[in-house]
Amino acid sequence: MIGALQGLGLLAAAAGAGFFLAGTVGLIRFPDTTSRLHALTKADNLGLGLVVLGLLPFAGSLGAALKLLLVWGLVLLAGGTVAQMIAARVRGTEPGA
Amino acid sequence: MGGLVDWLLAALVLGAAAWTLAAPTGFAAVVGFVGFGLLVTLAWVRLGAVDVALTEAAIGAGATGVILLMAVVRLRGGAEEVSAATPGRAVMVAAGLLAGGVGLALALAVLALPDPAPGLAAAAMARRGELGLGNPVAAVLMGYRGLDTLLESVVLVFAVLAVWSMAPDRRWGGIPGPRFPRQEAGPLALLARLLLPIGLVIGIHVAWVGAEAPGGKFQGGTILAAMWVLAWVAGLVQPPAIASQAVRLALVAGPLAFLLAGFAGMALGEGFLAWPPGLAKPMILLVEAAMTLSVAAALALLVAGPPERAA
Amino acid sequence: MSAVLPYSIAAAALVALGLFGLVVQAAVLRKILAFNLLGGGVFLLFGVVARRGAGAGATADPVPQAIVITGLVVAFAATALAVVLALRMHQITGAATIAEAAEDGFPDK
Amino acid sequence: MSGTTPGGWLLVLALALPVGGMLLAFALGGRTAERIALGVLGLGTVLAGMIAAEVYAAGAPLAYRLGGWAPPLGLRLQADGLAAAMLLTAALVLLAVALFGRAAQATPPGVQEARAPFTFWTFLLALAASLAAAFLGGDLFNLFVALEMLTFAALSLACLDGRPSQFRSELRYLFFALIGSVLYLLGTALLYGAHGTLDIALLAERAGADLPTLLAAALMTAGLLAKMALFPLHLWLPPAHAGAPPAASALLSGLVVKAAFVLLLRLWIWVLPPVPAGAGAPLLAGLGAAAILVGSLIALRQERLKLLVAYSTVAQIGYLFLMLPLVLAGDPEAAARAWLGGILQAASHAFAKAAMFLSAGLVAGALGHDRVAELGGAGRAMPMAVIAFGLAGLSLMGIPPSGGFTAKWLLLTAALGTGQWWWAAVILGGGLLTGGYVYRVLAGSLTAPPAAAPRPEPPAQGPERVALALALVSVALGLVPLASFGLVQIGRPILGGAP
Amino acid sequence: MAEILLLLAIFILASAGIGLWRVLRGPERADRLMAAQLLSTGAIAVLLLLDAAAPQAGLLDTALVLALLGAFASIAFVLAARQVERP
Repeated sequence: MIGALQGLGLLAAAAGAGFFLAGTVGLIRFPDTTSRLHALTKADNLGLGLVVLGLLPFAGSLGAALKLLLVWGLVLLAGGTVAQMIAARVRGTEPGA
Repeated sequence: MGGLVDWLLAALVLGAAAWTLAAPTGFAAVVGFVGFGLLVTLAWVRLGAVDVALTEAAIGAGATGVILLMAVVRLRGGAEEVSAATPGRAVMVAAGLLAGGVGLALALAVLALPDPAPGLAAAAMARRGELGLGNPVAAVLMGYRGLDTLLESVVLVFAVLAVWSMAPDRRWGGIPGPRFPRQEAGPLALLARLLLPIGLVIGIHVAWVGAEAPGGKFQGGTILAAMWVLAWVAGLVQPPAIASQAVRLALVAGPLAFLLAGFAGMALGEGFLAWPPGLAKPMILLVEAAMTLSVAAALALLVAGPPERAA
Repeated sequence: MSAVLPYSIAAAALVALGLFGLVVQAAVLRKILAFNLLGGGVFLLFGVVARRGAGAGATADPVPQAIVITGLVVAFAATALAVVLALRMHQITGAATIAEAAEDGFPDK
Repeated sequence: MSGTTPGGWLLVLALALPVGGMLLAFALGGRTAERIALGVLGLGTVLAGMIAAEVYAAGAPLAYRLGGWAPPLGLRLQADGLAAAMLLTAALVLLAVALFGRAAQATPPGVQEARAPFTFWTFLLALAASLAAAFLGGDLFNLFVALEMLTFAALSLACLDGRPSQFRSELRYLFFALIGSVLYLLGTALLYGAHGTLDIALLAERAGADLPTLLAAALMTAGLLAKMALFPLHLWLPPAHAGAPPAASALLSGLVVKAAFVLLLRLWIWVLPPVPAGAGAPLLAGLGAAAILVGSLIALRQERLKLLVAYSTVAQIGYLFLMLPLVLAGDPEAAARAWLGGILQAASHAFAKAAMFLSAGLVAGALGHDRVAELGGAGRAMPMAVIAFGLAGLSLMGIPPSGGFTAKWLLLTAALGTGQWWWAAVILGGGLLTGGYVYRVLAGSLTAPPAAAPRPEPPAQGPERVALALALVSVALGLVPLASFGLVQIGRPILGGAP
Repeated sequence: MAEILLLLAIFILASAGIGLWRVLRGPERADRLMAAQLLSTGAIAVLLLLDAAAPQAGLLDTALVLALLGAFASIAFVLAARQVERP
């Protein structure tokens, strides 16, 4: 017996997984570091975001739901800032591997 | 379905390990190792060992990764030396045969382990109540095998002093590690300031829940250490001079509290490292708090390294 | 219980990979990494043992779990020390490997 | 059997005292560390003596059940004859080295705390704690933690001089030690998986000749051999031991390798069933024999005194392994002789080698170099140090009366008694080679100094006396009537009735 | 339902694994850092899905720790590298 909310949640989580795949395809297909970075940011922010949203109806308690959101927030925050950082380094004088 | 997860995960773990060995540069190898740590964390969850998963996430992937990443940017060059010292084909083949043989024997031995497996799960679960602890792993660490934990916390003090003792004589008593400029503006400075309080709360939370749920002093202490390192590299704090009395006390507080609690058990007639009934839980929590402090201090100082500057 | 087979194989293979790397890799940093892979294999083997011993309401035998936690902390301390030694050696001599140790270091006082 | 015995609290103190002392020394720092170390090591010697006396009087091992938890769930400390004898040996050598270090490792005046002295005194206590844990531990994983403590303590002591050239050999040392630890840990994982316990006494009851147990034993043995630097894994030892300051070298060569040896005995004599152990023992003894011959031959060719002494350690470690096939041969009388011989070898080598490193350090310090070919005049300038070196050399050679002689004689007669004459031949050959390198040093030091050489600075009397005292103990062990060594047999499993 | 969640976990793990291989190949350091980032996010998603499929104490905390330390490790590395690489 799956509630309507949980059904929607599953759909959202599946969409999130789709974003992960899209990110991966981007990583494989894109020719240069900067565009690969874009692909990755999508996967990070949207993929995980949709998974978190989708799982909210499954959270057993308010605390668990808050933890889910906190996880997303941390990944968003860190991912976004670090991506900027990397982009700056790529444009700048990064000596390579 | 569950089986598929496990096979996929095991394959990825091995893939990341192989990459770590074969990577073209030291940096690529370290990144491979961090990925390895993340995958192993998932493996621990699948093996039903969430306590270990937390530890692996904090120490294996987190702290070890950071130490190695910081090392790899400081270790440069040496390509010719490395290729000159790399053994020839004969040694490679011999090493491969030896390692492969050990691996094969190990796999066979694991398959030959008795079924049902002998173990202490039932005993450990049954008696944790005597310690007032819900988490059986905490009961093992603080109760049944308390001496291991006590000695391990002492090992951390050894390790810190060992790292310090690698410094040049004239730097003794000074400040560990390089100096990082204070980050006033920019996204990193903002992020560091934002992350710090969140991390502190999470670290204390993880240490605190350890009595009942997965977590504990080592995991929580590692997170706190990571937050200190973050503040350090963002230029918000300076490492303390190693001559500082406060640092020394923070490092020994945990093991010393554990030792004293052990003697308290002896004085109360229960025996060394025994927790007196009724007082077990509060005493354990007290010792755990001191241990969290010491673990955090030790790990942070291990990352910071030997003293490099005058105080 | 069926879950342990993939991890048993992975643990054994990790031990083999780590040993191989320790012998074959020349750079100190790579040796440190190989040591950590080897350690990872050993810990994973404890994980398999713990899982096999699950029961009485525990998803895995807590005793090997506690052993691994202790072991992880010790391995981290060892890694930190090895890294510091490697950095100091690099700083002073510029060396990145530990080849040829034998009789090179006994200057007159 | 695994409950707490009367006098068990002594074991707790023997471990907790150096642990607590180390923590306090670390926290308080500077000269206080030195004072704490001297006090704790003195007390530790008294405690070790009390434990030995208690074990001897009771005729049975002491045990302490930690936290009141019974094995297999809990841990226990235990002191049988082996542990008591090694604990006493370690306590005496540690105390002697501490007294020696008062001059060499004093905090310089005008400084609150200096790197080398502070590290030395703190790790002296750390080493005492690690050795106590390794000798008294009754659980294989607890012993792993002890091994790791030992690694950190030994490595830092070896690095004490902080000379740039040291880091490479210390890194090698660290890698060998770490690989050894990991292999040992791998074995404990298999043993736990197979038997559900890591308690040595319980494993002794449960372990059979099954694949996991045998592979575990093989891996753990390999790990311990790497830590003991048994031939052909010996290459890391000489540069690491010879590069340390004399006080540290004495501890590394005299004591640290013995801790791994005690673990090896626990594994082979206690845990492993007699049949597979008996089958594997000749292999180990063969490596030991190779170590004796190769180590001695290389020592003969060394040009540096400290390296010569370090290679002598490689050789003397080999003797320890000769006891295994003799103890496991199935002849109870020969087993008892070989057991005593092996432990006596471990103890007398600890005293003799510590004496040798200390006196070699004094000689090198006074002459300003340690080239074996240019030792002329050393005998005149510091007779006590040279006599100490010579007496220790007698013990290592196995010349009567000395502890080394008794040890080697016991091993020799056990070898002949069990029909394994080839080990006897190795013992004799090793003695001759040892004589060769000790003679080189003594003959060199007793010649007149070259006319142009600067007059060597005579060292302070105190350190010289310490070296001499250690050498005398090593010799005096040979004067003690054999019957009074009954202590070391207490708690040894009797393997005579092997199926 | 638990099966669907597990399936999603496998899906994400597999795609992160494939992506990992691509980025680890480089050629830039930035590519490799992205690899770690990608795997970290994937691992977090897998942990969340596993917890939803079969709730287990501590799983969410583990995900939280990964998210926190992932952020920490990236920043710490960039800052440390900046410091060391300055001439």
